[in-house]
Amino acid sequence: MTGKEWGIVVVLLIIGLIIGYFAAAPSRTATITTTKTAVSTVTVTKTAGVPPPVTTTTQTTVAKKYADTITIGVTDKVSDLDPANAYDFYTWEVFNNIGEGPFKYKPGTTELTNGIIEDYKVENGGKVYILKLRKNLKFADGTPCTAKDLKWAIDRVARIKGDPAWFVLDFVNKTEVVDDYTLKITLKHPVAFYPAVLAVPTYFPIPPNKYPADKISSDNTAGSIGPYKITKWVRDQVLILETNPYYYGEKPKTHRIIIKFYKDATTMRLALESGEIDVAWRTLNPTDISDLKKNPNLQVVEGKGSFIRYIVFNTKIKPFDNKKVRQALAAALDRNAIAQRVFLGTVDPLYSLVPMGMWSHEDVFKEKYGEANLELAKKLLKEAGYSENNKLKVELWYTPSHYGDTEADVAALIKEAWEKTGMVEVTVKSAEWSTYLELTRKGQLPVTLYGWYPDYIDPDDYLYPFLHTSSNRWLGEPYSNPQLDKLLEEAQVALDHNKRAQLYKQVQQILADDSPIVPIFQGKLYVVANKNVHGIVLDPIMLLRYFLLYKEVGG
Amino acid sequence: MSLRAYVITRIFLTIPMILILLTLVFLVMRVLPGNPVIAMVGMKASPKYIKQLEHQLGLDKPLWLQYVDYLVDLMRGDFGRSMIWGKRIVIQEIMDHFPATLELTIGGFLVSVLLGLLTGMIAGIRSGGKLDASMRIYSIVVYSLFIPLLGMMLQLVFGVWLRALPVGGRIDPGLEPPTVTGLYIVDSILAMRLDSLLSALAHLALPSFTLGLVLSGIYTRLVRSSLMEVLGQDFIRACRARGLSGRIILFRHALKNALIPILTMMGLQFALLLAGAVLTETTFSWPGMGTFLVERITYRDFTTIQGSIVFYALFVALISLVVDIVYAYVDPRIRY
Amino acid sequence: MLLEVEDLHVHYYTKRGVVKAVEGVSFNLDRSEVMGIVGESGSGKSTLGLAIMNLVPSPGKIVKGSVKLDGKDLTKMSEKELKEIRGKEIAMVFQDPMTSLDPLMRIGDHIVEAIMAHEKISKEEAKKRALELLDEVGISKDRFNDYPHQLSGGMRQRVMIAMAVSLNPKLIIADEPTTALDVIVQDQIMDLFSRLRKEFGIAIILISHDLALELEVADKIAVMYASWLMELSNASDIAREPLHPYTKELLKAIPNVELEDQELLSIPGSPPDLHEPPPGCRFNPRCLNKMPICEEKEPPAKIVSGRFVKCWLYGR
Amino acid sequence: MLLEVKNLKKYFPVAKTFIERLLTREERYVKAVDGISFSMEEGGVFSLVGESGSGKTTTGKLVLRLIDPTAGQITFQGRDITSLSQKKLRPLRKHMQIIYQDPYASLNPRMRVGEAIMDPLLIHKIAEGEEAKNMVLEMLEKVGLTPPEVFYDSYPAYLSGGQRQRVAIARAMITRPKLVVADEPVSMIDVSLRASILDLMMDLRKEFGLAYLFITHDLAVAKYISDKIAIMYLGKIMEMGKTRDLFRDPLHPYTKALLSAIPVPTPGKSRERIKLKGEIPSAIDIPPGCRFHTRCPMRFDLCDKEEPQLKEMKPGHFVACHLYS
Amino acid sequence: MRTFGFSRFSCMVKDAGLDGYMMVFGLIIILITLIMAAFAEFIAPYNPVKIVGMPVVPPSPKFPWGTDTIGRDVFSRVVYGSRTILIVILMSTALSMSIGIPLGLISGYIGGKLDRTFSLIMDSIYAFPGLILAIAVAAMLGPGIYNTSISLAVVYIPTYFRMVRGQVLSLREQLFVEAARALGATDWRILRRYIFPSVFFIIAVVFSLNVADAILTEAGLSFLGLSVPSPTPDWGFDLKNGQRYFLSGKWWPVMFPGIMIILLALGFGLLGEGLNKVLGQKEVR
Repeated sequence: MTGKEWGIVVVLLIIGLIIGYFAAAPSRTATITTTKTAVSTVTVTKTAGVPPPVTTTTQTTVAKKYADTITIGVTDKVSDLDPANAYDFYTWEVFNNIGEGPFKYKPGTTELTNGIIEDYKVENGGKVYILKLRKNLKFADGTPCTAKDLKWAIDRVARIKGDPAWFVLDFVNKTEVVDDYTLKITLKHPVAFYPAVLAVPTYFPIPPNKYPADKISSDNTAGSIGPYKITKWVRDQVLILETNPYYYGEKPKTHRIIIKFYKDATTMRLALESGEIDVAWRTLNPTDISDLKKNPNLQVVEGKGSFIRYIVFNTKIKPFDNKKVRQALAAALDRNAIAQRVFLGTVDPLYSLVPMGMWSHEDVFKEKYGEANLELAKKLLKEAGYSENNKLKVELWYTPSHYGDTEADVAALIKEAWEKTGMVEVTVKSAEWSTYLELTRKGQLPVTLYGWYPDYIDPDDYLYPFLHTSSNRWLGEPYSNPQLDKLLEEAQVALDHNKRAQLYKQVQQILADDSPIVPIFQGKLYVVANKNVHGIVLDPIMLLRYFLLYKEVGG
Repeated sequence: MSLRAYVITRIFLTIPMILILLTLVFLVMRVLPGNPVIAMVGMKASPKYIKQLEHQLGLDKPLWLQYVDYLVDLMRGDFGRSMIWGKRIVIQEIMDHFPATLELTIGGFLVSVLLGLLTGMIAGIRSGGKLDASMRIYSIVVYSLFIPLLGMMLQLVFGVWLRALPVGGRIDPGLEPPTVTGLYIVDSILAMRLDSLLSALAHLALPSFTLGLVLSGIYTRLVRSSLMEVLGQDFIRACRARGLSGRIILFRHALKNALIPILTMMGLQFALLLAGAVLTETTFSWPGMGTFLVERITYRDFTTIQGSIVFYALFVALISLVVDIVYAYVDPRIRY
Repeated sequence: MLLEVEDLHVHYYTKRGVVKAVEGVSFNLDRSEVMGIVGESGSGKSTLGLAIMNLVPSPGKIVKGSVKLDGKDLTKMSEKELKEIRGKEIAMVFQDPMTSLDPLMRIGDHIVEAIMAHEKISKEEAKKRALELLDEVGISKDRFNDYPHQLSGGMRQRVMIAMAVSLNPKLIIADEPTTALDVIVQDQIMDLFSRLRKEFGIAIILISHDLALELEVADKIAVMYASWLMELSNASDIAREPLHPYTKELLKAIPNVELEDQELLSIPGSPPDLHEPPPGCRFNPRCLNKMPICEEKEPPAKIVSGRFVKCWLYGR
Repeated sequence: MLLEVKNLKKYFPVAKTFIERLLTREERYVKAVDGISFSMEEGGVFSLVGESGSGKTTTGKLVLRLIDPTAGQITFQGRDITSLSQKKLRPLRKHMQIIYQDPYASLNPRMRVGEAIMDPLLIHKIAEGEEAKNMVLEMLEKVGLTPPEVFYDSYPAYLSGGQRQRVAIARAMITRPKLVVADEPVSMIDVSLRASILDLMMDLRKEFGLAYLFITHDLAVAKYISDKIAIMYLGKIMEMGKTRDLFRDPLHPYTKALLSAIPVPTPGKSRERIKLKGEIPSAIDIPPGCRFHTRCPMRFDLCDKEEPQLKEMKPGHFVACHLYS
Repeated sequence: MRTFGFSRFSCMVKDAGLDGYMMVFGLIIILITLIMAAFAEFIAPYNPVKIVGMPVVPPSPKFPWGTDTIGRDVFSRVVYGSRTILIVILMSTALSMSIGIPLGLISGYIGGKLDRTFSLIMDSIYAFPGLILAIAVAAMLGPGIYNTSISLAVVYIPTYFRMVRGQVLSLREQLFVEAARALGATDWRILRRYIFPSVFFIIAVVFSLNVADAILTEAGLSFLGLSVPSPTPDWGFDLKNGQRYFLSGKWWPVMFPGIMIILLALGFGLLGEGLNKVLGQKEVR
């Protein structure tokens, strides 16, 4: 190459750099255009149900300036915008903001309250529910919603037989419209927790003119009856919600909620730090949370989650048919190590299948075995016939991606804890989620790690599926205890709350003694947000209510 | 034989290739262990429900019958519906993710070709010299760079330390241009949206550089050896003897001849790009086919995986078809 | 004098050491004269041809001597000045017509490009000239748009020649122009050369391993062996009375169809490795007239009755 | 008779593309050898002379059954070998050998010279071990590769072209064949060494009493060594006769043209020159009638209509030309 | 032999110039890794699967390369990790060679319909993005050393097949092969004595270039969590595991395994590149 050609190359490189610079730099200005939002004036009249804003100075009617938009980042995704097929946590959260069912939870509690109904009656020993709808219900497009529409929505779920159809099919015998505002639901058998079922999005009314009657409509943005309606939806990219003018209830302070879908937590964290988003929600890495706690511009809001993790022993496979072996392993388990080392304290050790914060919860495992109780474990192992020379061989299975990047470390720590007894030798194995599930179901995996997200908020959902003989076949039909079966069935139909609590306490005692399933930890919920964002309410329902969020602007 | 006849022949020849890939995919998916239905309904379903679903999906039929069904469906252009979550139409899922991958691979392709051409030309012209040696080492070193590590380091430097470039995603949420092609850069230009364009370019910068840098080594090597071979040929000497200037010889004669064999390699290069894109996408949270496929593989979402792989196969076949046709068009010696 | 080559030395710097490919070669060439350079493979004849154009490929280098064309020394010219000479004043035809044309360029464009590289004329004019030239070398005009691979070997060589004469050069260097061709085509090409020489008055340097061919077409012949110019004189003199032992034996080694019951003789041994040439005369290991001094000292260049020879036989 | 060839033909089908195979049933062929007949006596040298593309190399390979003929008959030592299976041919191969043009490509670069020459002995189970090695060393000495021990262990890469060709000759000769096909054995050898290779081949012929089928494009070389010469053009023999007859009295215009095109190392001597136009046509589209008529200076109306047959003009001197009918 | 062998080797290296030095450098890296793998017990200061300190402790005298996400010694894990990757690579390469090479030899030598069928199948697989194929097979087979080896082998069978077949095809057309046939050699003899020795040298080159590629693919698979199960030390997986700390500036759990992946791939790449020249040179000289 001659000097002249070198010159050309250099010039081209410089041009490239300049273009690169401009390509890079304006992304930040672009960000600013989205976050520097218009300001709208909202008149605050009432603050019921919402923690009073810190900066409120007077209770009188004062024009306050709230930011028009709040941007939330999530790493979850919305799978299906059709309530007849939506069956995952995050999609349900969105539905809880754009829709409402007959019942809803009071923010901050696990207490149910009326949603789109004014009132309801239970008849026929818990078999018939008569729902009285509110009179002024309107869908997001302004069309009125009546009992007919609710019936249509519920029947549609049964017709389509999507993933969450069992919420209807397992319980409902028939639905009848009594009048425009009255719906009568007849159940197959009485269920004590049916109001909790009536709170799931599967029971949300949807506009019949927008949804096909017997087909899934996955990208439907017609929405339901809720404080917000969908104005923009780009799958896995962005979801924009704006206030629903036809919502019967209180109008949210924030006009627009933008939800940005991130592929990974780190990106979301950086977006939060750079101000691209106001709120980082599900799910930041433990590392990131502990880092972000140090950031003075951010607030970390912590709440108890209802997500639990546990070890399952297949009691049909030797030597785990031996209760002593299970007890020994339960005793040796070091929950704190896992919570601290892997999750940096972003989860809590759990000592029962019923999560902390839910009624009837008891720390049964802690009472019985303590924590990392090697002495007890050794004693139990010796009783079961094992020693340093004749080690108990354990094959521990985990699944690498379903529960996140941390799973391998969880398995490693369990191995570590058990091997500390000196009498156990753990082989760790893993399988992809589908294989993992199938092998478990076939009863081929002796020790497995699983997690549970509740479908409805009731102790029943944390006990019956695991312990009742008819219901725990997904664990390879491993464990069956007629006494437990009886207690669980009784608790399901008992209408008296105290009676039920009593029964569930008994169940937990038996669980701890038999130890077919050993709880490890309970998730905590974290919202990390800019300091100026208010109204973040976290409760075991695990839903973030967007309609409570607001951000004050100006002085 | 005319070019058109050649194109037709070439298209016919891609059919067995696609069939073989389809069969391979089918075998891998259906014969190896793992039950999609269980993965699909999760832990809460009853055995009866699983049986029912298996029947619904035709998984209880004999294997050969499933195979026939599978081929017939594909022939009809029916990729089926996803088995999990939204049960969305597979084609739609692919169309949601593929443009992202395409944008990334095109970006990576351009970077790798530009870098490779530059380094390869320097090495080829200065063959035997110090510059040549360093370019050769460049090509080997660069190819050995492990994409995730390189990507993470770039993220750390440009994303976290300098805060100059975004570390993940395709565009700032909210700036998406109206979908026409699905390629944000093209769409932003069509919509005349400068903010979208710049955001898309900024997001594309690190991933495409990572992918392109790693694969540029191959081009360095190809361009170098090809150029060296061409420069050693008699006709180049003849050109010099005719008193042509160095630039004309290099650009009009040598480079043109040197690039033709490289053109034939581009089809395979694209396969490498697609493979590299899987790791790049995972590292940069790029919402493309790679992350999508890896996610669905863990759920053994058969229909989607099959659909995606069939799509990959079709795409690879299409690329090699295009490359061959361009080759036949460019090189007068090839008249089939 | 058209061309004066004086004491030319070309060295190749390879990994295994320096190869002296051309050593101390001098000769002159007149206008429209045909000179043959004969030698076996590795004798340095092709390098000499390239060195005349100052076109020795790396790692080769002209280390000494001069090549003067009309008095201008080509070895001292810049690349830019050389560009003006090459093609315009001295043209070259290479051995293999298969590989000497750009496979991606139409043959007509080759000629057009060659013309336009040196003359400021429009493309149309250049094209007109190219068509005339094709006609001149015996290729029909409708092959203007053909690609090289569509032509036979002989036709390609004609294209090369057309390009060589396109700018009316003073000298054509033809490096084994017919080696890859059959005898009948060789004959045709040689006819073409002699016609062009007559028509345009071009001097030709014909490099070949075929002594018989050279004797038939060249006015004077230079015999090269292991980088040295061994003998240089008129073709007829060489045929009648070769001076150098190498030339003598070479003449005996080539079969002649004209002769009945010819006995062929071969030269014993094989050409030396130029990395380690033998001391003294390079030909001494194979020479039938070897004397003790031949193994010790390089023979001097002698002029014997007006003929150049490099051999101890002709005294100091 | 050592070798008799009757009406030998070799047509190579022209590769067709997929579409062509679909559209047309018509097969096209490269008619490399298109019906030639000749015979060779023991110990004789028979030369096939022609330009590139005349089919002379193909003929050589056909005779050795290295490729299968399309039609015709090959009789070797009185035995019809035309349709012998390769397996049955194998034992015969020690009697018929080949020397190639390119000494660089015809030797396995990864085999030592000794191994290469010994291989035929092992293949035909003639000798092994020490005995075989001694035979190889003896052969090396014979072909002038001395000292043989040094060459025995050397790789072809370290030899010059002439030396390699000697190795190839040694390998061909070690089984004492009766027939050796020599395919342009000296055309890639330096001029100064050609005569020595030719002389070596002639010496070995005398010693072993073998015959050469000598393939060359160089009439001068053919003249130097052969008893009998056939001139080939586009897969056919145009003229065939004793060397002396052919050179003294060439009959076919093509032979005459070839002869006159050969440069002669005698400057100034004017010869009768017959100039031909154009180049040899493609063997796919062979001109009708006499295949030479497109270039023939003596062409007349019969030539493009009827194909002339090879006729014996004088005893042992054949020509295929309408001028002589 | 002893000193002679070495001096000849160093001579060859010098002759090959840059390529020679590249080869030696590559060999050194590979040798170091091999030593690491062979003597892991002696080199590693800690048990690679035992928790020995606090999580993500930065490099210090106690933990020269720091600790990982749950407090295991990164250096020990990297040392033991060399074992995992080498075993997987070795097994997969052995598998793909033992299938690809014979098939390629047969297919190339016999030719005809068989060859066309094999080639079509192999070319189809070859044209498909390798990592994606490996991901699919690995995910279906499940994690584990054997399964990972199989999924890598599937990807690289076509490479060996194509290379051997191409080589055989070109060798089959070589004059010396025809010469062997003219000598009366049987097909088996030709394959064994004339074709295979030439193919063998190419295999050595392709082997090392291919192993370089396979290392990156294996690392890619384990990065995606599809290789061996935790807590077996594995570079790609450890890198992935540390990723969640990386952008917080805790680079050591990621960097060290990552650099080892790159170095090992580089080692084989350099070796292959060098071999190519050194062996090629021997052939022509």
